[in-house]
Amino acid sequence: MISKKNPVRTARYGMTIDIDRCNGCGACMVACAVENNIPPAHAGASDRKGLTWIRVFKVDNGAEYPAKRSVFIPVLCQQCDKDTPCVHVCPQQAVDLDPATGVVGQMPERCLGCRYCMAACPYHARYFNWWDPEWPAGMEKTLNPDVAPRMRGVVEKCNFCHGRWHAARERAAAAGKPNTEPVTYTPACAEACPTGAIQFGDLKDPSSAPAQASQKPEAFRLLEKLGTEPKIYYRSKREWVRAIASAPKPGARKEPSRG
Amino acid sequence: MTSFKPSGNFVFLAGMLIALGAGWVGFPYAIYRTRPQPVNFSHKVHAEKAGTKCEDCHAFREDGTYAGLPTLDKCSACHAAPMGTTAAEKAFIEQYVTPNREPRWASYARQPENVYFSHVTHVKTAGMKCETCHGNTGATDSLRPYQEDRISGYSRDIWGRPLANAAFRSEGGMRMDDCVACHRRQGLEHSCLDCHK
Amino acid sequence: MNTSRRKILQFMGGSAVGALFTPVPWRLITDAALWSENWPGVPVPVRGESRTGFTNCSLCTAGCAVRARLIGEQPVALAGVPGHPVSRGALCPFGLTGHHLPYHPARVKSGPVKEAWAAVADAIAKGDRIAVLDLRPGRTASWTYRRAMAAIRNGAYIVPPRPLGPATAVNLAAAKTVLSFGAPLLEGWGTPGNVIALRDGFRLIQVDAVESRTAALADLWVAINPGTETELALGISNVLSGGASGINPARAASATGVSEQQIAELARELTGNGPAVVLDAAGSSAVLALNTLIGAPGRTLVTRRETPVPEAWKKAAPATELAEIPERSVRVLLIDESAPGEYIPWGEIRKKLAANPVVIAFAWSRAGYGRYAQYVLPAAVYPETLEDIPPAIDAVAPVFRMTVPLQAPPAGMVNPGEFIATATGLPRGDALRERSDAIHKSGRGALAAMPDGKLTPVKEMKPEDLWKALNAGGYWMDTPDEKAAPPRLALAGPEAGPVEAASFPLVAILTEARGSAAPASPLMSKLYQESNLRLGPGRAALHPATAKAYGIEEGARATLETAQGRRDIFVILDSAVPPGSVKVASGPGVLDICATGERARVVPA
Amino acid sequence: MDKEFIARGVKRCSEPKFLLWILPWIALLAFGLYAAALCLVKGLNQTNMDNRFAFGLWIFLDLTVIALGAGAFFTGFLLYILKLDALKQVINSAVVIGLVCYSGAMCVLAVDVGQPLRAWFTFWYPNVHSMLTEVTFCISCYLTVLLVEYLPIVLRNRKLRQVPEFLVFEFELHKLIYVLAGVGTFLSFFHQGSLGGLYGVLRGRPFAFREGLAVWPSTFFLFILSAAAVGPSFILLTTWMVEKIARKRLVEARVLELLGRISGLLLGVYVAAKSLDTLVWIDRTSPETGFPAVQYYAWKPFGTWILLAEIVLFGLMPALILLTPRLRAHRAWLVSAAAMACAGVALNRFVMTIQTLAVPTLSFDRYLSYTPSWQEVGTFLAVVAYGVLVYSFSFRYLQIFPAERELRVEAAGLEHELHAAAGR
Repeated sequence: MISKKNPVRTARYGMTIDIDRCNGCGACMVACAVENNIPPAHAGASDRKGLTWIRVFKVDNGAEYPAKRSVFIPVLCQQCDKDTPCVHVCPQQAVDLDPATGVVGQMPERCLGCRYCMAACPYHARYFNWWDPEWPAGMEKTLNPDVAPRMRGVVEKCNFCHGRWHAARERAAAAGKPNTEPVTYTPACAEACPTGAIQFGDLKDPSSAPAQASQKPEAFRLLEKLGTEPKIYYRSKREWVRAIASAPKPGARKEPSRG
Repeated sequence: MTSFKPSGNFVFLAGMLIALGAGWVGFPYAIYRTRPQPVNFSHKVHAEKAGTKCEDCHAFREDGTYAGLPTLDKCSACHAAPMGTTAAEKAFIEQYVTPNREPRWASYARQPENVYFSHVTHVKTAGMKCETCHGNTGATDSLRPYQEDRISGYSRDIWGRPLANAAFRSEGGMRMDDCVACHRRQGLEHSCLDCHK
Repeated sequence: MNTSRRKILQFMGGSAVGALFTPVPWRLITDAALWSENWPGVPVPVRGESRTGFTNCSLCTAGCAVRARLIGEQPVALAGVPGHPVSRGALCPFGLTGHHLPYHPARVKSGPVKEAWAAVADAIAKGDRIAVLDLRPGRTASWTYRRAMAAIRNGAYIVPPRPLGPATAVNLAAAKTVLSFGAPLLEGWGTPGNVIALRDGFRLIQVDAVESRTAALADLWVAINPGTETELALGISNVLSGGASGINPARAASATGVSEQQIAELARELTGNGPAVVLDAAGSSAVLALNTLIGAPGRTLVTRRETPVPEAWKKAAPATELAEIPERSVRVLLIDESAPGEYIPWGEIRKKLAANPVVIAFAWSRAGYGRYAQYVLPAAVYPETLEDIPPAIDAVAPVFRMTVPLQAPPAGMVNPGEFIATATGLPRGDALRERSDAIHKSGRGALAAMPDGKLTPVKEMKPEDLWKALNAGGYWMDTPDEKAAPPRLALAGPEAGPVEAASFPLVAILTEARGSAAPASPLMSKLYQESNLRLGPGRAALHPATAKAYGIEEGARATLETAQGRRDIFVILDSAVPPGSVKVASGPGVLDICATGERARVVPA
Repeated sequence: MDKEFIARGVKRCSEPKFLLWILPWIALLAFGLYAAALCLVKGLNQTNMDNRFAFGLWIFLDLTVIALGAGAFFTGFLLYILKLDALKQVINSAVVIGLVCYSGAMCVLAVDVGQPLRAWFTFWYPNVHSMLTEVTFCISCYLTVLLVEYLPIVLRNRKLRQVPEFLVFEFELHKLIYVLAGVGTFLSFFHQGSLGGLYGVLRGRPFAFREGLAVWPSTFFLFILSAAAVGPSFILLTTWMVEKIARKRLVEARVLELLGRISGLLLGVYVAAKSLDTLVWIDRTSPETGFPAVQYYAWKPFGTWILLAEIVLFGLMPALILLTPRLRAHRAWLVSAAAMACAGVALNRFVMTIQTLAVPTLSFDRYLSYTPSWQEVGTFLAVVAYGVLVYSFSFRYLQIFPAERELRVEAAGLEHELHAAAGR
């Protein structure tokens, strides 16, 4: 909770992702992995055992050619703001919702790897370290010192590049700015997106790009009806794409195709 | 011949006492590995004679990050040639300055990899004194030996409450408990990720 | 005293109870937990001062501007430069992970330099036919090779086929319609930042057998039967030329699976709405010939002036395309694959080699021609290298930018340019600096300087300022040449001969028709394995039905066979791959044996 | 050889025979322990679980085993609190079964977590809002209660009785039994409930999510009911099996029937409650989260049949059988009904754990399938073997069935009279 005694500027960091602009290049996934010291996929890793804090899915409208259309949907932790499913299930307070930033934080060092939070997350945005992290000889030199590598047996997830948030706050402090000033920074995925599809900012600040984009009629959120107030907004002008936000329809889609 | 026949309770008690003794007297020492500092450095002398302040050697970088322990060139600036005639001084010059070899200081305050700590926010924004966390290190005349836990490898200053009757106690506080306590008092306890990365 | 079993039990019981009231058990479980927080095997990142460096990415000809974060001397993160006038802050996944390449497991660390040197010296003395194969023409190093080959008695300078002609650029800005035959227009073609910026200006029609990422985002996706691009092109050209050329649309329709109306419609679109251009991934002449029919040369296909070159360099060997080299003529072949370039199937190169040839590859990884060369000499790799980057296909004006080292190369690396220059006795000199001065002398164009990409006319700069700026990641660009003669398309590329369908029932579709030999960062496995966005190296995708017919299951090992040869692959199932075809991730091994449209078969291992 | 360990007046098979019986189980245990060790040393990559199927065989096993083990607390409750003295004949057996089930579950959980070394954090930094915290606390507390309940049974062993202190200790303990039973009941009610809550609270998984009564989702109470209902059935089942294997009568028929009746009664209540809950869920809870309930059952193979099987076939049917005195009197009917009841609860736990994860939540998800790796199965088998062994030893050396002796004497007496009759 934010105390009266020592007020800090509270933000609600969020994103809008313009699906109509995403060309599925995967730059966000790779930039995220570089920033957050995520190792190359283990030889035994399938697409269900890997660590992809942000993962781009190719989704089609289920129709046959020529009606078939596909879009790319980057899915990361949706940073649910209300009744956050993963927060209250964790038995030992390894997950919390930061009142100052609205970021759902995961503490690998506190986590015992029970994976209850993964069962709780409807977005499958939480990932388990099935192996100890491994880099080819020498490549560990390229690790980012602002993020601690995780050990085997714990859960991890996107935290809006909290290392960058720390750095930004430190720069502000060095410049003599007080706690009450906003901390502005850009997570790796938003920075890397070549088409500018991913926009990051403070949803509480009406002038911020995501705050404005989230008000647009074409904006939607995944599984909004669950009532968890996710802070990732998606945008598309196409009706069938917006329908993706709702619950699955059996038989609507064949086995998904690869890009 | 008569032989001493201890009663069951006596044997039980004996075992209990031995265990207690070992646990309270022996263990607190056994659990720590001690490493001497490479150089017999006196903060006191530097503070008084040379009149240096903490931040003269333990400086911030332009971007606000904290440089931590000074590197050899910082020392060599003054100690190119021996200043004074103490044995420590002589040894320092011979072993490090002349061959230009970095001393392998053992940092009492080095936090584990998963901890994020920003000096600038604490010193500049919050206006805290070095002593608040680092105790009187700045006034000591010699560096106390560095001790680390044999199992976790954590410096004694950053983890674990001082076990009873262990000679050593560090003033100030660089343990998680100390951080949490202060952040609570200040009402700045928001999230694990405030201090962890 | 005599000790009975009971006494021992009592003693142990006592000490157990006692121990519970000491710190021991509690401290031990705490420490065990702490130990698990950073146990062996989890690397600890090096801490240190963080600084920013700039360079240009040399992993492809786009040469995107790069802002690097370095800890000490080690780059730990790469990003684009938002203010940049051309690359506009874009950086592809390969570029983002470029700093991993120096640590790639496949890296070549040492090689038989002396032996190679001796072999070359001997050949020069004997006057044998020596050739340099430059997979990345248009660099300053390329000029060095040409001068070197001119300096010796019997040298030749070989470049890969250039179907659009030596200095042709695609002027996307002028194009209103782009008809792309499988060209990965939105997947890293040309300069991604530039293409994205111009995307809204043209209508994109993508002809693709599979719904590629470009097809998914195109305004119109025309799905055709795999390997029938040529037929479609001929059909269109027949409509355009009013029956004068090509094949009649009905035949084209039956072959390609694209309806006659649609073929006519495509033809109309190419001429109907303003300037258009036709691109082809495979560079087949039948397809590119459409450009002449729609009058693209001079409007959407323009000639790019050469970046200024010192007078002294003009005595240089001509650039010869591999096809024009007589067979079995080359005695010593030097292949420069230090910087990733195009990959030519080894079979085509081998044809040109004389009896007991000497092949020397300058390579940073063993993945490329190193597999065939006698001598593999270790070369530095981006971001260790210092050299300029050839202009991209969509750069209409001359450009000059260098990739500058972000970190020092390991000891024992060979610089191919220096090696060849010294071997052939060229005067010593800093070619890049000379080029920079030549640019300054021309007084043309402006320089976009890092970090913000602010433009300064060259006229207002001193030579050393220009040189300094270029070494700081600066980007020099000229203005387009208005009066340049329209390019002449070199449309004499060999068409693949028909292979009987009986023994090779499948049609191969390569993910990149002309892939480069350079392996990517191991981190790309995130895209390859853990998402379905790209096909991983050595993988091939089959339609579930096709796979069933051959009794192949998801994840099975198999061999891909064509008339050229065979290669082990790893099969995955994908309903998006048309039945009767196999989608193969391109890479040296695959490119050696097949191209898109080639007949192939998959045999379970 | 081990004669002096075996209780007076009861007959046990010869040592070699006993050895022959336990050897295969020991082998199985060894294999299972190896599998578990692999998971601990190399990590959970040894299993076939993944990010999407974060829970697998083990969690399903734990939930089932703990439900079946509920007999321990519930029998204790009936015997000591509600004074159904007839159940004295099975209470010891119930305690052993409970102990086996709970300790087994705990061991599996220790393997199931990625960082066992940190498992104790739950006690040190508990998140009081988490159902899992509730489960962990209650189960570990109740396990200690079970141990204390088990101790007197051990101490009453013929050989150990010779130590006077033990006898005193056992006597003292026995005075506590009512307290223990009370505490045990309380704890069990709680963790059985929180095990249900575990899934009921998953707002993000509309298939499992249930609305709350007070602070707990409805599944909380359903789990308590189902566990209480199936506990006696499981004791009935095991007792019957032991009688078959040991080829003796151990308890009077009326006790088994009593167990059956209790089981049937509670099962009936449970089925009613469950049906009501399901209706509310189909009609309101699920649709409100945007998930029409029908779609869950459109994903093959888990069609509506699974719902029917759970409620009608394995719920209503056994309940009716057990509630019909005539059928109950038939051993075959009684036992098979009990078996069905157990199967029903197992199925319910399966649906809650496995199907919940298999059903997609995002519209571009796939319906997932998962097959446990041999390491997972091995660990599971280890628990089974461990259970059988503990029970076998307890049965051989401890007085699991107090009535056994009387029944034997009775039988012997009968025989004697027959002989006498023949003599005349």
